[in-house]
Amino acid sequence: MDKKTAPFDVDKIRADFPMLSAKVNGKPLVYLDNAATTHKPLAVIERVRRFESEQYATVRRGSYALGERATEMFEEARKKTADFLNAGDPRQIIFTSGATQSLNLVAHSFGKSLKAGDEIIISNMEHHANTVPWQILRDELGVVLRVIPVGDDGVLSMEGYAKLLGPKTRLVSVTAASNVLGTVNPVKEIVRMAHSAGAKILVDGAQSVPHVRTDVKDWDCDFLAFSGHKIYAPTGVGVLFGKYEILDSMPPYVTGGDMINTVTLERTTFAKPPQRFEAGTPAASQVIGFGAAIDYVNSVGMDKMAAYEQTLLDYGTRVLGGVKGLRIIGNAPHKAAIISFWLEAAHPHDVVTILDDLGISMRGGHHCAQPVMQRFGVPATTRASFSFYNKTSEIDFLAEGLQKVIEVFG
Amino acid sequence: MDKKTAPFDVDKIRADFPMLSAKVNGKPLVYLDNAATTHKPLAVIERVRRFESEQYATVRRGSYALGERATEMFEEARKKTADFLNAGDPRQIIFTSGATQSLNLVAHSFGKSLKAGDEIIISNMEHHANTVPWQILRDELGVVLRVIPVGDDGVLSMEGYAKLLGPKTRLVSVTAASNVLGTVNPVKEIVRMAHSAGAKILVDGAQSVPHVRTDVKDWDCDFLAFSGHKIYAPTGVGVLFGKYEILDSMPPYVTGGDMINTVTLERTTFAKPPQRFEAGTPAASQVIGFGAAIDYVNSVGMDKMAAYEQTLLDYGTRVLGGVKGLRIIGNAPHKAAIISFWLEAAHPHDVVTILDDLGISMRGGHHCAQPVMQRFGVPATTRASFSFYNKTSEIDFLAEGLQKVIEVFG
Amino acid sequence: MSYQSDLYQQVILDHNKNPKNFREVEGETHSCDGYNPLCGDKIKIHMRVDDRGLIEDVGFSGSGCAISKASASMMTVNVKGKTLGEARTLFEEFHKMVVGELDAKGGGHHLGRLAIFEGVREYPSRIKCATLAWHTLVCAIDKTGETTIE
Amino acid sequence: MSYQSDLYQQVILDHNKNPKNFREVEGETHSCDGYNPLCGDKIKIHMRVDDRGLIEDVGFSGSGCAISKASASMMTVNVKGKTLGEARTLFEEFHKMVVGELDAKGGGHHLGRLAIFEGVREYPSRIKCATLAWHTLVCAIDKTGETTIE
Ligand SMILES: Cc1ncc(COP(=O)(O)O)c(C=O)c1O
Ligand SMILES: Cc1ncc(COP(=O)(O)O)c(C=O)c1O
Repeated sequence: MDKKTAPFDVDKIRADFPMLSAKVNGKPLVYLDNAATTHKPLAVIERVRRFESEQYATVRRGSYALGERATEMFEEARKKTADFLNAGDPRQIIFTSGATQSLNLVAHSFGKSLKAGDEIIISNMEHHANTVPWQILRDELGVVLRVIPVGDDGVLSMEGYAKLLGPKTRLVSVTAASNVLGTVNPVKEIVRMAHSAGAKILVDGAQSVPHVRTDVKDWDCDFLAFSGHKIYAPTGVGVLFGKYEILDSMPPYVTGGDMINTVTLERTTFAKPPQRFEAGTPAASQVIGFGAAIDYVNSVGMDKMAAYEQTLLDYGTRVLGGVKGLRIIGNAPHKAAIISFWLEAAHPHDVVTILDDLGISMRGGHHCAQPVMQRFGVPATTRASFSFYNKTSEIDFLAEGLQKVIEVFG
Repeated sequence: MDKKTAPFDVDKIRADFPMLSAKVNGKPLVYLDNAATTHKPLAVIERVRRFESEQYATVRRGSYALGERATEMFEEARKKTADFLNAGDPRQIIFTSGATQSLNLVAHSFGKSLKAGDEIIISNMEHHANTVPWQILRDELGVVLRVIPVGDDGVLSMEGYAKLLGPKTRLVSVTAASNVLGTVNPVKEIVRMAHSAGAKILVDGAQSVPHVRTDVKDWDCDFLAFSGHKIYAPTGVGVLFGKYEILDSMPPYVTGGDMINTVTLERTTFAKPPQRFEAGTPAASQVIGFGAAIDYVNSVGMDKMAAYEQTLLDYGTRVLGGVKGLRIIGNAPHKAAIISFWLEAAHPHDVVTILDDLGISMRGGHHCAQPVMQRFGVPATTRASFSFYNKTSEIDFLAEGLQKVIEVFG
Repeated sequence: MSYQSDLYQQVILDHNKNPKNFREVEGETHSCDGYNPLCGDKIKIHMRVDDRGLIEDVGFSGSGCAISKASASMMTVNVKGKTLGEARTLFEEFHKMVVGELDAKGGGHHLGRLAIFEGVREYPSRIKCATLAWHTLVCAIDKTGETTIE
Repeated sequence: MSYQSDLYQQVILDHNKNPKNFREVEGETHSCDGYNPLCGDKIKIHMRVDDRGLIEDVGFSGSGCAISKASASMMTVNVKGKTLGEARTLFEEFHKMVVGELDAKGGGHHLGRLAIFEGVREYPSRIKCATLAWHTLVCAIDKTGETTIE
């Protein structure tokens, strides 16, 4: 059988992840909180260990061989990231500490070009990381923040979006996939419309990049933000992609070493992107581990992963849909493998505690997306979010667990 | 022999650091760039590996056991850090991505309380990370930036400082130890004088915290910034200590998840410190690794380390002082184990290339401190910076290497 | 199973299903909104306190998990008729118990049936659920208007 | 030893010690300041170009390491008397050589003695030293005033 048609061997995949053989409360771990963070394959853990044990040096500063090789590995990760996103020029890849930092970089730096009355559009399904930075700009600069409504099924209103766009729109910042509803948004169309209105567009890819193939050239977005730790890489590293000309027109955000050309006490000139936005000693180990995570994902095959995750989503939707009093929140036709729900019998916080006793790690809460909660009139949801290392049998086990919850609170 | 009087067993120490048996250009590594970054003991590398292989979960969000235990480990590192600095209340410890980010946090957040005409004092021996952020404030807000002069011996002018302090001084931000000159500044006195003038004080501890015992209560400083990677911890983690009342009066810097109380589309309320300043998924693995680094340093004993490093400094100063045409830049009576020099025969960049061929990793350049270069009228320096894992024989080898340099360029 | 015996004891499940004093109070003199940002729980405490500092009536509104609801319910039952000072003492004892600094089986406290929450200490993230109503009560006593558990 | 044979060849050491055209030029028509932020090298190129685009005189000032100084020295020797177009071609060939895209031993190029810098390709961080003067030359040709190697 060739690679394309081979069935997805999830047990083989699972063997790559040491954490998946961990026990919780004495029971085998059933990890269904992948939208929060993902586990690391051995290849990533080992890559970092090897860098720190055999190759460690600071990058971009040392002109000795050790430092030069570390710099090459670091820049190689940048190149891999550019290829992974089909971004072309690697200078368009900025390493940050995470999606939150990437989004804040745009808010603080691109934000400097905004003035009172300028308009920014976000949506009602954004994570706090793509909401609060813009509220700050609103409060500090007097820019107007407009919010694209979301339908009862969790679908972004494209008509609503079209109405909000106007000559004053300077930036549209929307998520490619909602971390609560699972909704996958039509990014290409959103970008096209933003550009027609003369606005720039930032895409929050935190939930999409790890799960569906990203092609920033095809999307034509101006910025894309995401985190390493949600795509099987270490914590402490994230990415901001930005079109070079736009990055080059932006002032620095964090300042310090490595992002300058010359510093006198009177005057400082800044380096070109991406250096301009990478002040200080970078998270070299984590960036190199991130490169290893991309290699790993590529070796499995993004499209195969995505297809398999869709089968988990379908299966999960069917199985959980059969649980009494369970209402799935987010029923868009096009979804990432995330199922949020409200169970009549118990509060999400109680649901996850009881599931936890069974070994199931799952999140109940507002998922850093309180405006979504408000939109759907719930204080919190319980969320199952899948990765390509999950199995349908885990979903069955979850359904059994929910029956237990209903028994206890029934 | 008891612990206090036992001689320092550097070979035993070296065995803890896998990198110290690496080869460079086929020769054993002689690593003398510790002011740039330090290597990691196995205990730190292993701690991160174990967290990622057996205990991994996101912190502060998951209410399942795995997440709770990860959160405990994370907060345990905060507690260790507070104890290490004698900071008292652990809520005064903010984890950042590095010293640069810590300094920027103060500049951006505390900076919001400043207005045109307010004065900030830095010194002429600051790293760019403690220069550029204040220049940005100067250019954006019209605050006045004053610079404490440095004497020919590399000593901070306390008279100069006294003259600059005045009723308009709002913040003093100086380094505890210079990364070029090695100079250790009289922080306690600097703090006292700043407070007498009614100013707040930020100490850049990047070069001091890893090498001399820090007691923020004794210093009474308002803020302290430093990086993990210079104190045997992973890259991607740093610390800002701040007095609680001051932190509590400051607006957020990076915004997003985990730093809010409530978010509606209209209004957001922020969490208390330290959460207010730790937006987004934190660098959990690195923070936990950082905690392990503190444990390691404590197990060796900070005072023993510091004493041994002083013997390396003395030895190095004597041996390098004997090299023909070598001028040490920075001759303060009180120094960290850093020796910067100018060699008549060759440019620093050529010096380090030739040393590198011998296996010696050392840095030549401006060390992200161009104003220091300008002050001492050199375009760059060559710098040897020591850690407690270095040996006097390595210093001898360096001196031989410098003889080779002189031969080649002689 | 451990969660039933330790955390979700029958009394707690009952109070969750049929909370006592789940209502506003007439002639309210003190109130406070309490939030638990981790899980989104919100509880508001309503009180009528007389001149001598006696809690004449107390109720709560809002939404929360079983633990926070049951805790709020049992709290209202326990502080009604007490003085503000007594209520505060009870808060302190309750808090000590759930963080493991007080053994409810020992004497010298006034927890009574509230001891049923002792099992919460095994569930660190749920401690905040159990104490939300209590923190909010103290906030209402102090009349600070709003509180957040962190 | 490797550094002597590959990088610090005698010709380079000689040019470092006694650089050619290490001076400003009279009647300067073109100039540019070049920086290498990594090591703090600064080199300024001075040129007098006639009406037909011929480089009549060229010199350099500033400070730098042996590689950047020798490279600047040999560059001035090699571009003097050439047209701006020829100088630019030489820059491109030189650049290709040091990044490993052109084999100086093969034909079809005009590098001549400049081939001595081929060894630089083994020292990635020194490539910028070798090309600083050249980048600054192109900057002077383009009259952009200031350039930085990154
Ligand atoms: C859609 C979305 N955006 C942004 C973020 C923020 O990512 P991080 O916390 O890694 O910075 C997250 C995850 O927490 C997310 O789900
Ligand atoms: C004195 C001083 N301050 C600040 C920094 C910045 O630290 P980092 O690059 O780890 O952010 C450094 C080191 O680079 C330093 O030596």
